[in-house]
Amino acid sequence: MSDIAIPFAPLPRTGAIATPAAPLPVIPDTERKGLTKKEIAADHPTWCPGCGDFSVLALYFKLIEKRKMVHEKITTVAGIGCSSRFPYFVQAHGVHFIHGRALPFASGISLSRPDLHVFVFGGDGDAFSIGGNHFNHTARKNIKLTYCVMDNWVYGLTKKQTSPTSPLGFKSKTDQWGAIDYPINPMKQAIAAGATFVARTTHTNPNHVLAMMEAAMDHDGFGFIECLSECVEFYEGAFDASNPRKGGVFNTVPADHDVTDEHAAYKLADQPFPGLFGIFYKKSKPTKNAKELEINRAAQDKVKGQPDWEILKKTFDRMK
Amino acid sequence: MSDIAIPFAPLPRTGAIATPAAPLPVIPDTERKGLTKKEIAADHPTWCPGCGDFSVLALYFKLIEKRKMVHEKITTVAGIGCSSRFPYFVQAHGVHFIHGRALPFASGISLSRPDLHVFVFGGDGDAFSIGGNHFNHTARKNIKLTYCVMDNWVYGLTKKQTSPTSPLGFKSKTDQWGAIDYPINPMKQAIAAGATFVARTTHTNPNHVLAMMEAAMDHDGFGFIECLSECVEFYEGAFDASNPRKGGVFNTVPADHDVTDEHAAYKLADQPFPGLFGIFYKKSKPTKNAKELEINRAAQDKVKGQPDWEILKKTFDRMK
Amino acid sequence: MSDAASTATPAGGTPKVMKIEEAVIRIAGNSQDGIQAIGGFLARLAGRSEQEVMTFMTIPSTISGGPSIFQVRIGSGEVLSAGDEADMLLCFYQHSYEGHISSLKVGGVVLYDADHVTPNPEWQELYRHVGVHISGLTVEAVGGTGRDKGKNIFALGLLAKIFDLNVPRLTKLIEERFGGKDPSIVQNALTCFNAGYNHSLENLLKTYQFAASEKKDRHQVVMNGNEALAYGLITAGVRFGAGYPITPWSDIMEILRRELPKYGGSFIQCEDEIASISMALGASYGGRVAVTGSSGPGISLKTEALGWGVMAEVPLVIVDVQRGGPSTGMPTNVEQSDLNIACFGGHGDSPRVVLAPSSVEDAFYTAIEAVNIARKYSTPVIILTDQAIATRIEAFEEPDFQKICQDISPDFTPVSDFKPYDLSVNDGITRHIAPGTRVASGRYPIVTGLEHDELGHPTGSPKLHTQMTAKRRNKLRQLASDFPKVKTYGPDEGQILLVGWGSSQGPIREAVDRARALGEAVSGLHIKYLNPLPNGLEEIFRGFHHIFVVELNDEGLYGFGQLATLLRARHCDPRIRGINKSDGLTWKVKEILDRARALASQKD
Amino acid sequence: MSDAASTATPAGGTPKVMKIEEAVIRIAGNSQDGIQAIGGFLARLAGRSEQEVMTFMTIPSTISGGPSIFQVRIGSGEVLSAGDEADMLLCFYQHSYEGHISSLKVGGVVLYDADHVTPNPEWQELYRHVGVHISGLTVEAVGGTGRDKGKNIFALGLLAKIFDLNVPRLTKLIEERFGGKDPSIVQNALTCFNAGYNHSLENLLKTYQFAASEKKDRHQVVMNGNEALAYGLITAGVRFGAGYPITPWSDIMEILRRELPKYGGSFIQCEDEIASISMALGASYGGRVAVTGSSGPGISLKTEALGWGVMAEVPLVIVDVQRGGPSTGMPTNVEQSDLNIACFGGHGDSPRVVLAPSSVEDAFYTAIEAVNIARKYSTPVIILTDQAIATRIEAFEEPDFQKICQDISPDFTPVSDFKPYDLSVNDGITRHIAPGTRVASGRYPIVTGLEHDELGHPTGSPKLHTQMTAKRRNKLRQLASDFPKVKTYGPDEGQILLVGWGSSQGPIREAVDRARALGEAVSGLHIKYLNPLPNGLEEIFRGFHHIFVVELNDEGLYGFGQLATLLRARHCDPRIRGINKSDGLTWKVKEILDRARALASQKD
Ligand SMILES: Cc1ncc(C[n+]2csc(CCOP(=O)(O)OP(=O)(O)O)c2C)c(N)n1
Ligand SMILES: Cc1ncc(C[n+]2csc(CCOP(=O)(O)OP(=O)(O)O)c2C)c(N)n1
Ligand code: SF4
Ligand code: SF4
Ligand SMILES: [Mg+2]
Ligand SMILES: [Mg+2]
Repeated sequence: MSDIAIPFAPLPRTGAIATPAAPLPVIPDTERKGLTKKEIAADHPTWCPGCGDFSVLALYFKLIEKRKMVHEKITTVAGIGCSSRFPYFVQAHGVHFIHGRALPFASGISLSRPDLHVFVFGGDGDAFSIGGNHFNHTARKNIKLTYCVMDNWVYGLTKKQTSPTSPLGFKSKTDQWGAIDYPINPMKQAIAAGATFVARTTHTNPNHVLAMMEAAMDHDGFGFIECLSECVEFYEGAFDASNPRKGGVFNTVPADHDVTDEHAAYKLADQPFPGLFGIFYKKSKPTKNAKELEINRAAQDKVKGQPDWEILKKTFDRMK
Repeated sequence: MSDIAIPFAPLPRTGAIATPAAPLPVIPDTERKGLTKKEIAADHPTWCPGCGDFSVLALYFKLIEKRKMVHEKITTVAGIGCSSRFPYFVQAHGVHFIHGRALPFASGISLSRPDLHVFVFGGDGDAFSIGGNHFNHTARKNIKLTYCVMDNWVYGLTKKQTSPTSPLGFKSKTDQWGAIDYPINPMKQAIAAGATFVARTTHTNPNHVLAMMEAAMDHDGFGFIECLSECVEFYEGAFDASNPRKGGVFNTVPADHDVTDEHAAYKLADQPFPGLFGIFYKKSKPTKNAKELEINRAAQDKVKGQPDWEILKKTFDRMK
Repeated sequence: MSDAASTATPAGGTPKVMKIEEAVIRIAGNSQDGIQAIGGFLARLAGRSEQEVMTFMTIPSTISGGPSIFQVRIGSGEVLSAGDEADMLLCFYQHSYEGHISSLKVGGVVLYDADHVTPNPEWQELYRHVGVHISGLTVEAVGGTGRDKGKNIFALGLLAKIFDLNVPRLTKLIEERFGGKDPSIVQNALTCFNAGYNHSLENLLKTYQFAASEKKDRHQVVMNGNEALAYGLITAGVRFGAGYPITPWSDIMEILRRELPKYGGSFIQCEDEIASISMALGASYGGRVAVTGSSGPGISLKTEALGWGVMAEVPLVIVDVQRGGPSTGMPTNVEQSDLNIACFGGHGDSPRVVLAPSSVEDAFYTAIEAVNIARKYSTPVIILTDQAIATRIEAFEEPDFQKICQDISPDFTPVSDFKPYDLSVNDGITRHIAPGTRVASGRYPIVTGLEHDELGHPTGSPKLHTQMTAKRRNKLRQLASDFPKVKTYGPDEGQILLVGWGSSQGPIREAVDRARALGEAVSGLHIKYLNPLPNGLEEIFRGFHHIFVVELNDEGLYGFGQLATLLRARHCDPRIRGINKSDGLTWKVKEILDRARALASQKD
Repeated sequence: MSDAASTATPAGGTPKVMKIEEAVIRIAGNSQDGIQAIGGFLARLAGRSEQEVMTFMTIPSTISGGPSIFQVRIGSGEVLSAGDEADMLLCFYQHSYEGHISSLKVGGVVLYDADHVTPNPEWQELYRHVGVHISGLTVEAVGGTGRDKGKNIFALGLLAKIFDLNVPRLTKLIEERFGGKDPSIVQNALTCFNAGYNHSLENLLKTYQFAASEKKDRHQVVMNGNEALAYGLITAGVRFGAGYPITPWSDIMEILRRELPKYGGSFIQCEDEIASISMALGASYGGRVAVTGSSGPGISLKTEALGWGVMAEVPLVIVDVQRGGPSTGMPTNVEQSDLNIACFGGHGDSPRVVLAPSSVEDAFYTAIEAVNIARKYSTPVIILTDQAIATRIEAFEEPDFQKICQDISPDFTPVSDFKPYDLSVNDGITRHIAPGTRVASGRYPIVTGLEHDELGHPTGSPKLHTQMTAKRRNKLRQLASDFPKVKTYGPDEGQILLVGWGSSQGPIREAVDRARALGEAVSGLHIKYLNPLPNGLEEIFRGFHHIFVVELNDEGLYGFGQLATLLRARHCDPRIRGINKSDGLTWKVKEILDRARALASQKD
């Protein structure tokens, strides 16, 4: 049966893209000036007027401007939900994946494209209900990316069902008498899972949100931010107690808190709502990205200088 | 279009079972004498000689004998894995479900059959890899059942791949150079998820295993036991350090440990292997079973005494 | 309005009443204006007046709401679809006016809010325009709070006058709807309604009156397809369910979550679709058929566990409310593209039952049928409904609950000895005993997804795998022979046979009626049982020159849709061809006829 | 041994050498005795001797090991299957002897371990029995440690003598295999081998010698189908993969995990199958086609994300190593029952590509083809291999790596403006740019699972849904027109056409050869491209009276298998009938011919 031919010749590498008019010059990063909001804003968000997600988006824009990100390297990934519509509103490479699986998808980018820093946005249901297991495993493996969960304590897109973060008693379409399942504690889950950067913020405090985004982005590893983001349509006022402008209090993590102390961090997460805001936990630990790279280096040292076809040939020689 | 007939008449209720010869008498529980090992043992286990799972099975038999369980009410559920073959070896009602989903299946029984106490057995991969999210949500909802994870730090049935509990450096077929992903900590994950009974034991200490099984079974809620169970085929000696007969140490949870103290429990889980054995955490909290029952009572009070068809008719009257 | 539209009356003169058989009214505005409410009232009124009614609506894609329509068709005779063209267009904004004028019959009436819409002179030639300052008048009526909330009820009043609707009944409906909350709300509503009703329409010269429809022997109920399906399950005796939210399946789970407790049951919201089907299977194993369901992506996630149900032969009802696919696709549009996954979803040979309801009423009874099939054949049964049935409102005869309500609670009578997968039982069908059932022999069954022997223990035997595979397949062949005989709609001989399934039954029947009226030899064949297919279809096919399978799915790689594929494979009849579309909308009767005629005139 | 078996030589006299074309040797014992190793050595030796070879083995269902067989067929001519009947049975235990004697050709040789097997007098009439104290002699040879470890190598020595095998080569293979570890191990092995080789078989009167096979122009490599597939992917340029363990898919991921780093790539073990396909899709989006795969239940779990790949039109290779289903089914048996899920798995209309390799060598090249199709048509491609190909060992010509090795690394050349879902591009095929590619216009694409416009932004437009659905379908129609023309095996006219796919190609070809040898007009048609199907099959069908689709899956509700269903649906040819079985075993040539003859003699 050795009369086998391969009917489908490989595409030329450029075949991967629509043949561009004339190839364009690559602009060295040094010559970039930061992007303007106008350049980075895409569709007008379809969110309800007043939705907390607007501020998270605005602050992502700010982050991009402030950190002078290279336009074509911005990569935004999301699952499904109101909050997950995020990538459509950012004028850059983006992916709208499926419900609950944004993290493994983003991990695929992160692990195969060390030159990019991936941002993942999504909702509480996406992250902690259907996506809960991916959250734990991405955290424990410490895969380098930034994950911002826009927590509104409810399922928005599907119109008001109980979410894993809905507090007891919350009246939703699936708990007409009020929620009865004990909500999860995102901070505790992240810490116990082994996340190396765990922070909490709220959409009503722009500077704080931006600070957390910057810190998470600068963290070499899995950076998780729980950002309270009010759903004015189905859970109005949910976070008033955390909003000074609504008579609430915005307390930050005490200055003397040791962010590398797992138990202290876990304890901070005990406080009843509105709880504390800021970085609960931060530890530097080799990322999976780095560990995989190490394995590659070791493996490649053994075959130094050989072209791929030669490595394959040698392998097959051993199967004669 | 109201000429609709229903071609398939309902089966008589007894239609659900193969017509028995002559209906047999029901034996009142009081007249039962405990089952003998002979009565409760089914197929000879297909496990490798020396596999730790044998002792877990033997102790389940002991539990059944000791607690004089009613034969037909014993219900054993498992996912997929060596350990998950468990139900075949128990001469009682049992289910061999699919990989990682034993908990939701068992929850379906628990929530619809308050007269039964369901035991779930499975492996570390089944529980914490593919099944990790179900573990967290069953725990937080505090669904009444007993879950014994037979942790051998490896995938046995599929012949030696890295499991979420494999320690760093463990050489497996998927980590020829040794595992690089930080393992999960089952105790911490369970506690953070909100489990109300969290215990740890090892197959080499029969009395302790039995004690933990009894305690878990007596706990009104989600009872989780991590039981170290050696895979002699693919991870021989993994647990020697916890086995006095192999020069190891078996340290139990300090007598003064307050099992209702979440933080203390979480801290206990910090100890390096072999760590501690016993009940880390135990808290009594209304189960989901109880809360659902409450909702039913409230709802049924409103329709007291009405047959189902009448309730339906009244509902439809409102849609005229 | 069958005939009204034709007789254009001269300007001037006094209003005259005219009898009509039916009317199609399209209400266009923004979802926030509660236009669905107007439609709802009209539908319920029709129901109470023993008229037939069918509605159709579009849902804005943004959560914040937006342009949306609600179309209601009311008739004294049988109403089969929501209607291709409207007799009257009620529009609140310029965009509603411009966006929907084309859906109006030439000569039809445009009733517009003069505060927001400026008529287009050209269109005034084609359609009769009636402007009313709906917003302004509403504000006035409720006492100038400045907000025009309630203009939908004002418009309802206008329609009540125009169509000479039963005001006492409408008033009652309004009271029922707004009752409970603080009385001022009901008051405002009624004020708006009366303001609209009493607003003189001097420039509209005709009032329409529905011909009396023949008396129905039972009262009519009015609801949408998701409600009908949910209550059908309860009537069938289902007392446990588990699910995860997704549009348009969600309301079924919301209804069951709210209603089941009254019957001692419960519905659990799980962390995902896999947990839901697993939990439902657990409850079914517990002794009583349970339900799970979803739409689109959620259905794909359930296929692994579904396969376990097939292998273990555990009864289960799975509801698939189809929407536009693939992937996240078009969540608020209709499509019939899940037939493949319903019949073949999951690895390995895993035969299961698939049924599709054809209307809101049928959804109610199909639910009962599904439960009974699941129990009788100890198998998972998929109910393949869709977004169109889910969201449209219909009136149908109230079921006789006392007669049809089922008790399917488990039976724990001890048995002497028992083998669930007994190969020797004469009907060849697996039966399970629920945990709690004593087996005197002391040999207890295991329920499993591995290939197994008669007691449910694993086997590697080629012979057993062959026998058990046949057992799982043959019970469905037996089911097929138990199906009621399929009949054509219209004569069983002719030129064209329009084959359809699910929600397209109405439009297809209407297409047949229309074609027949024009003397064309067109008949319809509705297939409710999709897997297994009913026997004897070849005889029916023999009576026709052309067999066109009308489906809301893609024509596929080879030029025909999903049901057509099943029929061609089974019957190897090349005359079976497809009429397909994937635009996310229900069939217009005209589309079906045009496509059928064109295809018939083509060579095969 | 074609001809040896016939000539039964009289007892007494001196051993004589006899030339043979091929031999089928079945080794039966316990998996712990390393019988697979014997087979492995024979296979690799055959490879080095430029003979054709094919093996077949059974895996015990318990982890602790147990009864197991390894059958190897070595031939100077083309070897198409592992052989129906054995020429020689080597058995270590009574259970191996009794369990497998029936698989031996009458007149064949039983070589048994006299320490464990007592021959049955009746059988001694039918088969030539040769007893050797294998266990005892092994213990002796290695110096009475009391353990008979190494008896497999001793037996290999016996076979080497009986079949006059190339001892230097075998010695080398043994050294390679046991080298590295401490030298005593190699020593023991060689001692056992020589002991066996030098053991005099006075009572066996014949030594067999393989006729020289015609010189191959390239060296042969020997491996199983999972290895071939894995290395094919690397050759194609794949550098990233993600998966979750499951039998028999696992070794592919284990090989890739071990090998990819040498090429700067990596393979990630994920928490489940959903995460794996999602991660692979992420890497594909990153610019380079990635791979995921599974078997049985794991494939069902991947269908939701697969649908996203179809909708978003992202290239991906998905390997499905089929095993017995449904559900957990029969993990270590073969079945071709995943064709349905491969073609139709997932909700909605989601066209994807499906290819099936027919042999170990074909698995290697199919992997490359799959990658190239995935890139060229920007689509997920499913490789439908199975447990039989996965586990059997074959020898094939070493590929010319320098010629076929591919570089498919992404291209980041900036573009002026870009629309991934451009409806106007003349080839109608979607192209993606990887993140990191600058778009001068400043308008960047979104890759999405919602129905979308040309830039990938969500749309509710009926027109766009229609156009995009057609776009996703038409590119596969175009692919079908690019397929190489299908040819029959044997004359393109005759009585019976045996149609098959995947691993049954060998047995079918052998069946054709046998039938032809007997003057029966039987030909074969192998279909490698299963979705879309190649065009022009009807012409081939026209040349035959009977068209039988031979599949390792169930006959289904209507009496034919999964490929037969596709073919009947497309071609509406009632002569297309099914020859199916679900016993978890590969086809015996005899089974195929018997079934085909029987069916042909039936009326359709
Ligand atoms: C597999 C699957 N299941 C369910 C859905 C339906 N669905 C879409 S978004 C969503 C949850 C939305 O809640 P959240 O993640 O909190 O996002 P939010 O809308 O609140 O921002 C659900 C259940 C889906 N699209 N896919
Ligand atoms: C959906 C699915 N994925 C993968 C598998 C293959 N599989 C069977 S058992 C198993 C893991 C076994 O490990 P563990 O759960 O720790 O049990 P053990 O065998 O170690 O007792 C896997 C991956 C499967 N059967 N189903
Ligand atoms: S529904 Fe809630 S979360 Fe969604 S857009 Fe509206 S306000 Fe935001
Ligand atoms: S492989 Fe390991 S876990 Fe499985 S039976 Fe053998 S020893 Fe036990
Ligand atoms: Mg939310
Ligand atoms: Mg394990």
